[in-house]
Amino acid sequence: MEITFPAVNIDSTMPQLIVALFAILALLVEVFSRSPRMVFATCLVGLHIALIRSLMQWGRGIPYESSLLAVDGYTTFFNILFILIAMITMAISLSYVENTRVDGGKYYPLVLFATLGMMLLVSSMDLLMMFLSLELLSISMYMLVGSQRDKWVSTEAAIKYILTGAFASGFLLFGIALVYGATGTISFSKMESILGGLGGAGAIHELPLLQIGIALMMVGLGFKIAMVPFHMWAPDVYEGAPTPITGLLSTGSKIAVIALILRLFNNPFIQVSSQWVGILWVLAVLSMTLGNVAALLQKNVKRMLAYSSIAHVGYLLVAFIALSTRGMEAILLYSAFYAVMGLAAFGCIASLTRAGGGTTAGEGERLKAEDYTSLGYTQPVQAAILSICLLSLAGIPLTAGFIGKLYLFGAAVNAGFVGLAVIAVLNSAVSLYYYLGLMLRMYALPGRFAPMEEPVGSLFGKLVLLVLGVTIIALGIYPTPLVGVIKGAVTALSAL
Amino acid sequence: MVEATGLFSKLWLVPALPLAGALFNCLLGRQVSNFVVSIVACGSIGLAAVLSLLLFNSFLKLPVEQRHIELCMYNWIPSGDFSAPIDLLLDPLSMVMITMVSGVSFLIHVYSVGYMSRDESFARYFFYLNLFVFFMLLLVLAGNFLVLYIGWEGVGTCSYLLISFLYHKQSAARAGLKAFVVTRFGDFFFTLGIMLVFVQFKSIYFGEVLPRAHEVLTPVMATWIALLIFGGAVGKSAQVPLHTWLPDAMEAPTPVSALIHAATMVTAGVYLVARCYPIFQLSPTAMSTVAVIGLLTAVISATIALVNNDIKRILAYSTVSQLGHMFIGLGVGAPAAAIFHLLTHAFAKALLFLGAGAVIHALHEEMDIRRMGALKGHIPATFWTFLVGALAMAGIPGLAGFFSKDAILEASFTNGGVLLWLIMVVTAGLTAFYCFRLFFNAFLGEKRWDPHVEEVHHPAPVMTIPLMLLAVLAAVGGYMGVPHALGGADRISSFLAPVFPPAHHTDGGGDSSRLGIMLMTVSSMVAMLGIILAYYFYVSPEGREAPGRLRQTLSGVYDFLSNGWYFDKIYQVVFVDRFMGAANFFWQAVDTSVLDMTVRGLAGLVLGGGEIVPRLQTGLVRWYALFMVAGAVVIMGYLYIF
Amino acid sequence: MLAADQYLMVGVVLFGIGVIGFLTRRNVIVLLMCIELMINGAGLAFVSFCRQTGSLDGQVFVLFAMVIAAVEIAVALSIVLLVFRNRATLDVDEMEVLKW
Amino acid sequence: MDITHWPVLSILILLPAIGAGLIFLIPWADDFFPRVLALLVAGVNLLLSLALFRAFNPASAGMQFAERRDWIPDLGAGYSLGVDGISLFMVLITTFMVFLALLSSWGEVERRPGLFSGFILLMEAGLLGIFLSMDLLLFYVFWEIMLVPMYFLIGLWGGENRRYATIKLIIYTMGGSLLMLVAILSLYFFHHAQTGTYTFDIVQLYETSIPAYALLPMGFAFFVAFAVKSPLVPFHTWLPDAHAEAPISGAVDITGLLIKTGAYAFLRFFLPLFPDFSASYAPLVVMLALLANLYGALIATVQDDIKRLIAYSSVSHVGLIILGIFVLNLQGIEGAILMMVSIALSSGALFIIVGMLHKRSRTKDISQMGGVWRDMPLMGGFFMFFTLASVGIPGLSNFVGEFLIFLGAFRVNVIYGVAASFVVVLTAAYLLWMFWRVMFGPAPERTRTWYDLSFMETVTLTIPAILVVLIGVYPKILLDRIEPSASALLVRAEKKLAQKEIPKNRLSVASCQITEDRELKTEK
Repeated sequence: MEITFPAVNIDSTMPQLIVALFAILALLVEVFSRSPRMVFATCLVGLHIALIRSLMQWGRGIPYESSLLAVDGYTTFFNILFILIAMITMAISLSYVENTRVDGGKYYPLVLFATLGMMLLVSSMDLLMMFLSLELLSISMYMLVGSQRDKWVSTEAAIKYILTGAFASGFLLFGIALVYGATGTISFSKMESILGGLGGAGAIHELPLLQIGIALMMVGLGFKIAMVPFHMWAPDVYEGAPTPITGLLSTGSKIAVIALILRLFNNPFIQVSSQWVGILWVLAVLSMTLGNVAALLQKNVKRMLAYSSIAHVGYLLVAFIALSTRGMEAILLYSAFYAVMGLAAFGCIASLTRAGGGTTAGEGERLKAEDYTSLGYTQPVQAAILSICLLSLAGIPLTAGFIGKLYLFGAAVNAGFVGLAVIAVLNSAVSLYYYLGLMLRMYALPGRFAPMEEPVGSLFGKLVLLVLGVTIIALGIYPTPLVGVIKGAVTALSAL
Repeated sequence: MVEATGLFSKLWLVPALPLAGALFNCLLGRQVSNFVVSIVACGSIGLAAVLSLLLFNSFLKLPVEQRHIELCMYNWIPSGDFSAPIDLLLDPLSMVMITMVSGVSFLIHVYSVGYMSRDESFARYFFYLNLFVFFMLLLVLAGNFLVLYIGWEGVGTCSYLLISFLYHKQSAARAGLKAFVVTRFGDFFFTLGIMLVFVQFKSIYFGEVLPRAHEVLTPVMATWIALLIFGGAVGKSAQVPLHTWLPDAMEAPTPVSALIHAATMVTAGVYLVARCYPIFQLSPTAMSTVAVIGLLTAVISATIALVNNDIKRILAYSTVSQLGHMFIGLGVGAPAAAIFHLLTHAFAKALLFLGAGAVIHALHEEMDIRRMGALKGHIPATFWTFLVGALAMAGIPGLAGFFSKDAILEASFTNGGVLLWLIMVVTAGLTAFYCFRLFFNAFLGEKRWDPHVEEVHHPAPVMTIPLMLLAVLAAVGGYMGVPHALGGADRISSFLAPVFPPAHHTDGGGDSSRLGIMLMTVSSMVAMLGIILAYYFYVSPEGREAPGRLRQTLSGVYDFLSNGWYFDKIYQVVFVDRFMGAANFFWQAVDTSVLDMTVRGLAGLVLGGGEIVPRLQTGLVRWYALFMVAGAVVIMGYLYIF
Repeated sequence: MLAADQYLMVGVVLFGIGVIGFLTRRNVIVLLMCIELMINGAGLAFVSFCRQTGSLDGQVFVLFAMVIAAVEIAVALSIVLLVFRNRATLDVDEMEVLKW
Repeated sequence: MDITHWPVLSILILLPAIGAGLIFLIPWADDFFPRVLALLVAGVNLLLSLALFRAFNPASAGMQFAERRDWIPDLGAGYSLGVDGISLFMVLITTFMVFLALLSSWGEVERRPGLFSGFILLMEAGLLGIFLSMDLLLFYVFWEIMLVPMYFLIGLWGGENRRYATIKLIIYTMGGSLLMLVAILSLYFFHHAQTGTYTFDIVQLYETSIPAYALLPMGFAFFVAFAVKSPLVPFHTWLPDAHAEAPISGAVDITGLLIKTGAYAFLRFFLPLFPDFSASYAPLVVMLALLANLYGALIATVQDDIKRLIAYSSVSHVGLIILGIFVLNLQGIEGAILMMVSIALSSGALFIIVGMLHKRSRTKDISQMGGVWRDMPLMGGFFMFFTLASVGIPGLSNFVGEFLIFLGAFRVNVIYGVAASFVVVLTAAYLLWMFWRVMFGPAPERTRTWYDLSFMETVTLTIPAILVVLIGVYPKILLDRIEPSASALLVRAEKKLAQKEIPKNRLSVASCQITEDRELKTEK
C-alpha cells in the first residue's frame, strides 16, 4: 500500500490561496487594530488581488489538475463569479454591519472563508476535498447567519441552520461512504472510469450501494441548494440571517453546490444521471410550484424572496434535466444572472436599514411588505433597483432574468421536456403576482399627506446597487459577451 | 353609358350643395345668427333644386338612348377584385327623384324656418335636415349598390337624429332608437343582397348588373337577391311587418315628418325596388311577395288610421298605407305608376303634414284631433291647402292622387286580378274616410280645444307660402301622368320607360281605355262615399252619435285596431323581452358566473395554495428533518423501483 | 470476528439511531449528539469499506470527518450558548419565531 | 424630410423609450415638465410616423425600412425591424392614439401625471416594437414588456377594483403568452432540425414545416396567446375589468391599442406560421369569432357601467376582426386591418368622451346620467358622431372595414356573412340605447353643473373625428398600401399549404383574387 502525496501547483491555485491568506490576515488585523473598517479593507484588497489573479488565468487552457483539485476554465469562471459575489456581499454589508451592530471584525473574514469554501468546492476533484470545502462553506455560513448576536431571529436562524445543516451533512457523509464502498475510490476521475467500465446503466442498477449512496449525497447537496423537499430550513434561515448574508446564502453557496452537482453528474456519475431524470423532474416541479405558491401571499419581503429562491432552484433543475451542453450553458448563465439579481435585491433591502437597528425582529429593517408602500417616492434609488431585480426575477424581457429563463426553458424544450417547460412558464406567470405586486406597492401613489422620509443608505451602497441594476439591464439587452464566456467554461468542463 | 359632359359634369353639385350647407351649419351654426343659418340651409337646397331643374331641362333635350349618364368621382373601396367607386347615375328615374326631392325639401326647409323659429337648437336642426337632403340625393343618384347604401344608411341616421331631436323627451329618444333599429333590421337583408349581387355579378354597378341580370341569374338566385333587397325596402318604407317604427317616428318635429317620413326617405324603398326592377322581373315569386306585402300593409295601416286620434299618427298610417299601394304597383308590374304615385303622394302628404304642423302650431302643440275643431276660421290658408291635400289623398278626380292611384288600380286589375283590385278599392274608400275624419275633426265642428289654449298661433308667411306651393303641386302634379284612357299622354311612363324594360305582358291596349274609365269611376265613387261617411260621422248633427255607438258595438275590433293590430306588443314580448332576457342570461350566467368564476376559481386555488403551503413551514427543526428523511426515503424508493 | 459487512450494518444502525433520535428528541444538546452518532455511523461504514477495498482513502476520510464533526459541534455549542442566554431553554420546539 | 436612410424604425421605438427613461430617472420638481416632454416626444413620433407614411412605397409587398443587426448571435436572435402595409397603419394609429391619450389625459390625471405620461410612452415603445419586429424573439420581448406599463397604469391609477383587474390582466395575458414562449422555442428547434440554423427571423421561420404531432399544441399555444390579447371569447373577461378600472381615458385608449396587437399577431405570425392549422381550424375559429361578436353585443346591451359597455362592444368588434382574418381572403384581411384602425379611433374617442363625462360626474354608472345633452350639446355631438361611427354608418371609418369583412365572410360561407351582418343590428341597438340613456331624456338637477367641452377637449375630439371621416370617405389611402402585403401574406400561406399537399379548399377563394404579377413581386 503506497501513499502518494498529491503535488500542489501553487501558481494555479493562487486565487484560492490568496483568499485564504487574506482571510487569515484579516483575522490578524482584527486582533491588532480592532477596526472593522480595516478588516473590511484588508478583505477587499485580498478579493481584488484574487480577482485579478483569476482573470489572468481565464482562457489559458487547463493549467492544472490533480487528484484533489482541478483548475480549469469551469473553475476559473466560478472563481471569478464567487469572488465577485463576495465583493458585492462585502459592499452591501458595509453600512448594514455598522447599522445593526454586527461584529464586523469576524464577519468579513468569515465571508472570505465562505468564499474560499465555494471556490474549493467547485474545483474539487475528489469526495474528500468536496466534503471539506463544503463544510468550510457551511460552517462559515452558520457563523455568519448567527452573527447578529443581539437579535433573536439571527440566533434562531443559526441554530436551525446548523442543526439541519449538520443533519444533512450526516446524510452526505454516509452517502459518500456508500459511494466509496461501491466504487472503491474517492477520486472523481477514477470513479468515472470505473463506472464507465461497468457497461451502461443496466449494470449500474446492480450496484445498490452506489445508488443509495448517490441518493444520500443528493440529500446533503439538495439541502444546500434548498431543493424541495430539503428546502424547509431556507425560508426561516433567510429571514433570520443578516440581509447581506441572506444574499450570499441564496446566491454564492447555492451556486457553488450547483456547480459541484453539475460536475458530479457530468463526470463521475454520468452513467447514473439518466436514472435521476425522473426524480429531478418531480423535484423541479415541486420546487418551482412550492416556492412560487408559498411566496404568493408572503408578507415578509425577505421570506418572500427566500421562497422565490426555492422556485429558482426549480427553474435551474429544469435545464439540468436536459443533461446537455445547452442545459449547462443555461445553468451557468442563469446562475450568474441570479447572483446579480439576488444580491442586488437583498442589497436593496439591506440598504434600507436604518441606523441603530433594534434588538428584536425586523426593527430597523424594512421587512414587512407594508413598509414598502410608496417607497418609490421616498427612497427612489433602492426602490428602482429593487424593481429592476423583481422584474428580472420575474423574467420580464430586457432584464437578465428573461434571457436566463429563455436559455433554461430552451434547453428543456430542446431536450424534449416540453411538459416541464410548460409547467415552468406557468410558474413564471404565477410568480408575477408577488413580484409585480411588491413593485406596485412600492410605487403606489402616495396620499396627499404621506409623511416625508429622509433617504437612507450610504452613497457607496447605492452606487454598488446602481452598478448591479445597470448590469441586470445591460445583460438583459445584450448578453452576448457573457454567453461567450460561459461557452468557454462549459467546454472546459466537458473536455475533462 | 354616357360620360358626363357639360352641365351634367356638375351633377355632383346636386348632393354637394346640401352637404356644404350641412357642414356650414354644423361647424359655424352656433356662432352665426338664426337668419344666416336659415339662409344657408334653404339657399343650399334651393340651389340644388334649381340645378336639378336645369339638369332636367338639359336631360329632356337628350335623345332617349343617351339618358343614362354616369359620373364617377373616385374609387372608394378598392379591395382585390371588389371595387366600389363613388359614382353617380343620372337616368330618368333618378332625374325625377332628385327634382322631387330637392324641390319638396326646399319648400319644407322654408317652412321649417318659420316652424322652428323659436327652437334653441335651430342650427342643429338645419344641419340634420341639410345632411338628410344630401344623403337622400346621394341615394337616388347612386350609380352602384354601395353608394346607394351610403345614402340609405345616411338618411336613416338623419331620420334617427331628427326623431330624437327633442332630446329631453324620453318618447322621442325611444322612437328614434326604434326607428333606427327596425330599419337597420331591414338593412341587414339589404347588405346581404348587395353581397349576393357582388358574388353573382362580380360587380355592384347598376349599369353592369341590371342589364346582365337575365343572363347571369338563375330564377332561384334572382328570387333570393330580389327578396333580400326587398327586405331593405320593407324596413325603410315601413311595410308590414317592419312598419311599426313609422307611427312612433312622429315624435320628430312636424316638418321632419313631412320631409322624411312622408315625402322622401320612406319612399326610398319604392325607389330601390324600382331601381332593381330588372332583377325583380326575373322572379315571379319576388314580384308577388312585393305585391302581397304591399297589400297587407295598405289594408292594415288604413284600418289603424281609422281609429287613431293623433293627427300625425293618422297621417303616418296613411303614409304607410300609401307606400303599400306603391309596392302593389311595383308588384303587379307597373313600376312607372308606382313612381308616379310616389311623386304625387310626396306632394300631397308633405302638404298634409305641413298643414298638420300648422294646426299643431296653432293649438300650442296639441296633437289629439278630439281636442281640435273649428279651426277653419282661424287659419284659413291652412284650411284650404289642407283641403286640397286631403282631396288629393282621397283620390278625388282631377287632383294628383287620383291619377296615380288609378294607374296602380288599373294595373292591379289587369295583372293582379279582381280580388286585389276590390281590396284596394275598399282601402281607397277607407283612405278617403280617415283623411276626412281628420280634416273634419280638425277644421270643422265646434271648438274642443284644450282650455289652456287662449289664442291661436297664426302661421307666418314662410309657413303658408310653402303650403300653397305644395297645394298647387298636389293639385296639378297629376297632369304629368294623365292616362291614355283619359286622352292624356302618360308622359311620366314614357319618360321612365328606358329604366323599366317592358314586361312580358302588355298593359294599356285599345280595349283597356274603356275598362280604365270604368275602374276610375268606381274608385272615385268609393272615395266620395268615404268622404260622405266621414261628413256624416263627424260633421252632420245627425251622425254625431254614430262613431260612439259603432265603437260600443265593435269594441273588440276597435281595441284591436287602436292597438295597431298588437304588432308593438307582440314585438315587445317576442323580440325585445327575449333579447334582453338572453342578454341578461349571458351576462349573469355565462360571463360573470361561468367564465369569470373559472378565472376567479383558478386564481383562488393558487392563492389558496399561497395560504396553505407556507403552513408546512412550522418553524420546528425536527419537522424539517422529518421532511428531509421522507424525501430521502422516497428518492431511494424511486431508484429501487426503476 | 465480525465480517466487514457486519461492521457496515453496525454503521447503518448507528446512523439510523442518530436519525431517529434527531427526529424524536427535543433537547438541542441531544440533537447534536444524534448528529454525532450519524457521523460515527458513516465513519464506521468508511472503515469497513476500507477493509473491503483495501485503499486508505476511507481511513483518511474518517479522520477528516472526525475533525469536521468536532468543529461543527464547537460552532453549534457556541450558538446553543447564545440561544440559552437569550431564551433560557434548550428545547428546539420553542425556537419557532421564524415560521410560515 | 428624407427619412429613407435613417434607421427610422429604431428611432420610433427608442424615442419614447428614452423619453420614458428621462421621465423616470430625473427627479423632476414639477409634474409639468415631464408631461410636456412626453407630449413632445409623442408629437415627434407622430410626425416621424407620418413621414414614414409618406416615404412608404405603396407598391411593394415586402418589408420596408428594414433594419437587421445581430442581437444574441448564440441563439440566432436578431434585432430586426421592418414595416409593411399591414404594420404601417398599426404604427400610425399607435403614434396617433398615444399622442391623443396624452392630450386627453392632460387635465384628467390628478396624481403624479408625470409618471403617468412616462408609462404611456413606455407603452408606445412596446406597441411600436410589437408592430415593427421581424424577429420572433424580439417580438416576444416587446409582447411581454408591454404588460408592465399596462399593469402600472391600471394598478396605480385604477379604480376601487384595480387590484382584481390587474391580477386578471396578468393571469390571462401572461399565462397565454408564456405558453407561446414554449411554442416559439419548439418552433425554433424544429427550424434548426430542418435547416441546421438557429434563427428567430420570422421570414425564415415561415418556411418551417411543423411535424403533425406538434402542430396542434403549438398552434394552440400561439392561438391562446393571441386570443387572450385580442381578446376573443372566452378569453375576454380581463378586458372589461381592465377597461372599467382604468379611470384615465388615456390609459383606456392604450388598452384599446394593446388589444390590437392580438389581432395583428394573428395576421403577422399565426397565419403564415400555421397556415395548415389556420386552414383546417378556420371554421372553428370563425365560429368562435362569430360567437364573440354576438356575445359581446348581447352583454354590452345590459351593462350599466358605461366603460364596461364599451369594453364589451370592443369584444364584439374584435370578434369581427378575427372573423375577417380567418375567412382567409383578401377582403376579410383588409377589412380586419381597416377595422382595427377604425375601432382604435372610434372606441378610443368614445373612451375619451367617457373620461370627460367622468371628470364632471365622477361616475361611470349610466343610470346616474341622462339628459346630458342639454348642458353639453357640443360633447353630445361628438358623442353621437363616434357612436354612429361605431354603429357602422357608411361614410365613417368603421363601415368600410365592416363591409369588407362581411363580404369576405359571405364569399367563404353565406352563413358567416349572414351571422356577422346580423350583429350589426344589435350593435346599433345597444350603442344607441346607451346614447339615449346618457344623453337624452329629462336632465336630473345635478347635471346642471356639467359644463360643456373646453377648447382643449374640443381639439382632442376633433382630430379623431376628422380621421374617422377621412378613412370613411377615402379608405383608398389605406387599402392601396395594405393590399400588396395582405395578398403576399395569402400567397405565402397558400404556397406553404401547397407544399404540404393538404386539400386547400379553404384558400381557393383567396387564390382567385391574387394576380400573377403580385406573386412575382413577392418573390423579389
